[in-house]
Order: sequence, then C-alpha cells, then structure tokens
Amino acid sequence: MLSAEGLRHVFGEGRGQVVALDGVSFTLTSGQTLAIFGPNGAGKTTLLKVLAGLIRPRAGSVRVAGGRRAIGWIGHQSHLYEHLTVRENLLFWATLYGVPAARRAPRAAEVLGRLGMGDRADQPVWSLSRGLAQRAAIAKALIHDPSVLLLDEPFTGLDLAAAAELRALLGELRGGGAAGRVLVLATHNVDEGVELATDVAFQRRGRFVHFAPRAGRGPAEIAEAYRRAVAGGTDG
Amino acid sequence: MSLAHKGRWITLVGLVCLAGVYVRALAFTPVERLQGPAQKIFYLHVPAALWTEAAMILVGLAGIFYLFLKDPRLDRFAAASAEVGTVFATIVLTTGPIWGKPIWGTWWTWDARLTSTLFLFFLYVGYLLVRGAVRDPRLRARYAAVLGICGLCLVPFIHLSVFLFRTLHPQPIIVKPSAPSLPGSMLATWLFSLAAFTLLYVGFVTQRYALSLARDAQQGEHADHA
Amino acid sequence: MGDLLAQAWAVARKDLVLEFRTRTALVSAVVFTALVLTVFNFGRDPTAVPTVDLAPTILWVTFTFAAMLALNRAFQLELENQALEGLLVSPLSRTGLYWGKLVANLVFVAVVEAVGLPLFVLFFDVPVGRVLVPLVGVIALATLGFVAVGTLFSALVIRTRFAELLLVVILLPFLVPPLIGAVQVTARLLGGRPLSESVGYLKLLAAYDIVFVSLASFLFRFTVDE
Amino acid sequence: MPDVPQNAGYMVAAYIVTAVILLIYAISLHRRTAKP
Repeated sequence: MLSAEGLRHVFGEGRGQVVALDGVSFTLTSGQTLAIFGPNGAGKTTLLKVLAGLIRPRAGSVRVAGGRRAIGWIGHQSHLYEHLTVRENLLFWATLYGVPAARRAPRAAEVLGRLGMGDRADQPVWSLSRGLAQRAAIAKALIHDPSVLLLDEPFTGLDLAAAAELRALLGELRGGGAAGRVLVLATHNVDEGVELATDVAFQRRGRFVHFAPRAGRGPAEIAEAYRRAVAGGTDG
Repeated sequence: MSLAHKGRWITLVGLVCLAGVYVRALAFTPVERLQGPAQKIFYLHVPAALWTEAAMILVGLAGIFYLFLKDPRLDRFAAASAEVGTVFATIVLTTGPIWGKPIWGTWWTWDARLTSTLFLFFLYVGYLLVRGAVRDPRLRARYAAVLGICGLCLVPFIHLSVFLFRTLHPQPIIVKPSAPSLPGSMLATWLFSLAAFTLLYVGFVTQRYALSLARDAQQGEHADHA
Repeated sequence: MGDLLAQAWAVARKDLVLEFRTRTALVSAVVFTALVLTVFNFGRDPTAVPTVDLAPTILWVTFTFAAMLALNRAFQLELENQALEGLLVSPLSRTGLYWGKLVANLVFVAVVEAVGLPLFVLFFDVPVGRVLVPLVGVIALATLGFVAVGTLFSALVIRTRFAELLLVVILLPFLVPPLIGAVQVTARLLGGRPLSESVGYLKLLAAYDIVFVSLASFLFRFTVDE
Repeated sequence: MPDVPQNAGYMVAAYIVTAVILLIYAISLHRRTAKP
C-alpha cells in the first residue's frame, strides 16, 4: 500500500520559488500500477523522490506499508559499483536493505535467474552492455523484494527491443491481486507503459489534472485525454 | 526607520564611542612604565580579539538553532556575524604583531590570543568560502550551519592546544595582557573600548543583515519572515 | 544497533574492496607519502638541525597530506558510480553511512601510515623500537580526530564547486589541535621522555576524538539530505 | 627609575591601522546598504 496526502514541495524561496508539488494526494493498493504522464518540469521526478523518501516535502505525508525497506527505486542512476561484479553489487544492496545474511546469496541468485542474467553474474558491471546494465539496475531494485516499485522514466534511452522486454518484465513483476506490487511509473512519453497501467494520471505544474482508472483505454485515447486535460487545464 | 538605518546609527554611535576611547587612551590614561606607550595597543587588541571569538560562538549557536528551526533569519545573522568576525580578526592580526615587535622584538609571537585568532581567521575564511560556493539558499544555510557548529566546538580545543603549547614556551609576560588586573583608570579605558567594540559589532551585524535581507528579497530567494 | 553496525560495515567493506581492486588511489597515496618523506630528507641539513627535533613535524605533515588524499576520495566512489542516491533511498541510516565511510577512510589512511612509518624510520634513522606501541597509539588517536571531521566535510563539499580545494581550506583549522597534540607527544616519545609528560596532550587528543566523532555522526545527515 | 621605553610609534601605527580597517568596513557597509 502506498498513499500520499497533500504533498506540497517548493524549490528555492521567495519570488524565485519553483512550485514542484502543489497538493498531490492518492492511494494505491497492491496490484495497482499508476502511470503518471506530464511534460518535463511538471514535478514528476520530484513526486517520485518524495515518495521514495529522498526529498522531505514542505507539506504533506507519504505512508508506505513496510516503510522505506519496502521501496524499490529505478531512476536514471544505476546505483551499481562498476568495479564490483553484478552479484557483489546485489549482495551489498541486500545487506543495506536488511535481507538476512543467509537469505542474501539465494535471493541474489533468484533475482539474477529471473532477469536472465545468471551467466553474467560474476562479471564486473563496467563490462556490461547498456541493456544488461539496465537489467542489472532492475535486479538491484528487486533484491529486497519491494512491495512498492517507483520507476522514473525507465524507458528513456532504450531501443524498441529493450523497451518491450522491460514492459514484459514489469508486467510479470507486478503480479496480481493482494500479493501484487504497487508500481508507480513516471514518463513524458504517452505510449510507453500505458498497457501496464491500471490507473492513469496527468501531472501539470505539480498537480494532478487528471487521475482515473485506465479502464481499457489504449495509448491513443490516453494521448487524446492528455491533450484535452493539458489544454483544458490552462487555469494553472 | 529601516533596519539598515538603525544599523547605521548604531555604527555611528559606536565610531563616536571609539573616538572617545582613542582620546581617553592616548591622552588621559597613564603610560605603563615597563612596556611604554606601546602597551596602549592593548585597549584595541584585546576587545577586538574577544569579539572575534564571540562572533564565531554566535555563528555556531545560530547554526544549531537553524538546523532545528530552519528559519532563514538565523542563517542571515550567522552570515553577518561571520563577516564582522573576520573584520575584527583582521584588526587583531594586524595590531598583534605591531604590539609584539617593541615588546618581544619579533613581529610574530605564538602568543595565546594571537595564535587562537589566527586559527579563528582560517575558520572564518573557510566558512565564508563555503557560503560563496553554494548557490541554493537552503543548502548553503544548512552547510554553513554544520560548519559553524563544528567551528563552535573547535574554539575550546584551539585554546586548549595553544595553552598546552604555551606552557612549553612561556613568553616573558611583563603585563599579563589577558586578565584585566589593571589599575583603575586603565581598566576603565579598557571597558570603555569593549563597549565601543560591542556597539560596532551590533551596528555592523545589523547593517550586514539588512544587506543580505535586501539582496535575498531582490533575488526573490529568501521568503521574508522578518 | 546490530543492524546499524552491519550496514556500516557493508559500506566500509564495499569501499575497501573497491579501493584494493582499483588500487589507483591507494598506490598514489603511498607513493606520495614516500615522495614527501624523501623531499624532506633532502630539504634538511642533518648537521644544522638534529633530526629528532624535526622528525615529528615531518612525520605528521606527511600523514596529514596522505589523509587529505583519502578524504578527497571518500565520496568520489559514490559520485563516479552514481550510487549516492541509492544509499539515500535505502533504509541505511545517515549515521550508518558516516561510520562506514569513516572506517573505510581510517583503514585507507592506516595502510598509508603503515608504509610511511617504516620509511620515516629508515630515512631519518629515528630510534622507534622502544616506543613503537605508544607511537602507533598516538598516530591512531590523532588520525581518528582529523579523519572524523574530514569525512563529514568531504560529504559537505561534494555538491559544491572546487570541492577538493574547499575541503582542504575548511579542514585546515580542524587539523591544528590533533596535529599539535600528535607532534608534541611524538617528540617526547622519540626523545625518550616518559609518557607521563604528555598526559595533557593525550587528553586533548582523546577529547577531540570523542567530541568530533559524535558531533560528525550527528551532523552528517544535514550534509547529504536534500 | 628605569626610563620608559620610547615606542609610541608602534602605538600610533596600531591605532591608525584599527581606525582604517573599521572605517573602510563601515563605509563599504554604508554604501552597499544605501543602494536601492
């Protein structure tokens, strides 16, 4: 479960202020996937960083069942140490996330297997291709089996094949019903990850100008709804 | 009357007071027989050194409160106090050697007060450089507070290490400059000078505070809590 | 508490594995130390100044430079590998991160000192045999002091411009008390004088370590959080 | 009566230096805060 209550955040102060979040509230339960669309600078990354606990918001609160230990973060940075092997990285992060010592090695092997990286496990990260490095980063984000997964524009820089692969993986990771994970995906490109979403939100100037279940709408309808919401929402 | 005006008035009164100290010290206070007229540098050197240290302690205290209250006014005060502290340190580091030359024959002596002021000066330089190197006002305030608090905790260690170092090479102290065990009229002059420097500190800090307030408002960076 | 230590050790172990695997920083620090000791060796005229008087200062200036190299690298690993955000997202407490980095820095500096000390004894023909244990004790005590503050400041400067330069300037005054203590105690040890004569300085070093390790542990979170 | 050391010159120098530093800073503050 992940819920945000009246999140407000501002960069800088006085007249030079930039309003990043202007009252965002929502609640997601297991198995739900929220795709947040919005132009660059709408505050998507800030929202995700606040949800992840990287930034303390000026106002409002974030509640995550299981606390920070239950959050997985996939951003632009891989968080992997190049001169360590993929496995060593996973074991290191498993320790930080409090995975019991006995469970670490098997857990790492399991995640590596699931991502089809079993054969690359003992290679240093610097020797991996971009696609494999992205997969290793995802492995890192899953090492502690997070119940909430936050993805900040995960598809940027991926070619079509890698993007499709990632989509399939996320779909499988999400699981369904009560045992499923909560996924929050931020992207400025409408047709990335629409199929994954159970709910869709459009964010503009730090506020959700639209928040509703996808209800079977495909990329085209969502893009249209987005244009109307962004155009209509000129009150901002 | 704006803050800047108030600051200017206080500084003006302080400067007039200082002129009074000059007249009193130079003309109406007896010359100390052993050190001669050079001893009168004491009336400026010691108050300036006391305020150099007091200013750093205030920077540290402001830093502690800032970390808990996150009030930009505390950060502005800390910045002002640091700048004024640096000015006073400069006075101490110039009058010190001028006083040391006739008394101990060398421009620089590892005298306790001179040495600790030198370390405080380096502390101020570091503090002001950190403030200069960080753009974002909230980050700058937080980093400055961290450094200010460390500086505050360093002051006793500077004294301790200088004290231990000095017991190793005791200077021929003719008149114990630190403790004001001076005859009446000399003590009065010293206290008068301390008052003048206090007024100058308050006046300067008020003006410098008003300056950063205006600068922030102009750049729209600091929400105006004042 | 156990969790915190386990996490801190994981951070330290990771740093050390990376340092020993890439080895560039470690080797350059060791070579640097040997170079500085050599330069000092040629820079002095043994007949003019007896080595024993100069030795403690040379030892400690060398160790301080080596510590600076380590401190500059402290958070470089995180920046190069874009991993700082990962550490801050994880449930790793800021204090745990600080202790991990502190231990890694201490081990790094200890390795350099372990190479520097024998070279120092060799180059300067200094009788260390009898006093080796207390000498290593003093080295550890003083190194903990300035590495504790240095680790805090290295986190503070990473997001500013001229980080390396700024680190040295703001750290300078904080090096003085541990350095004065270390040099004085080392001089007494090398001079064959009983340890009881350096009790004052040893208390200074111990107090400095306690104050600044705990202060830095507390203040660390304010240097890394956004 | 040991003659008093004649070092008034140093005193004058120190007093001038102090006055100069304080006046320079006071004036700079005054000018910087005067600008609208």
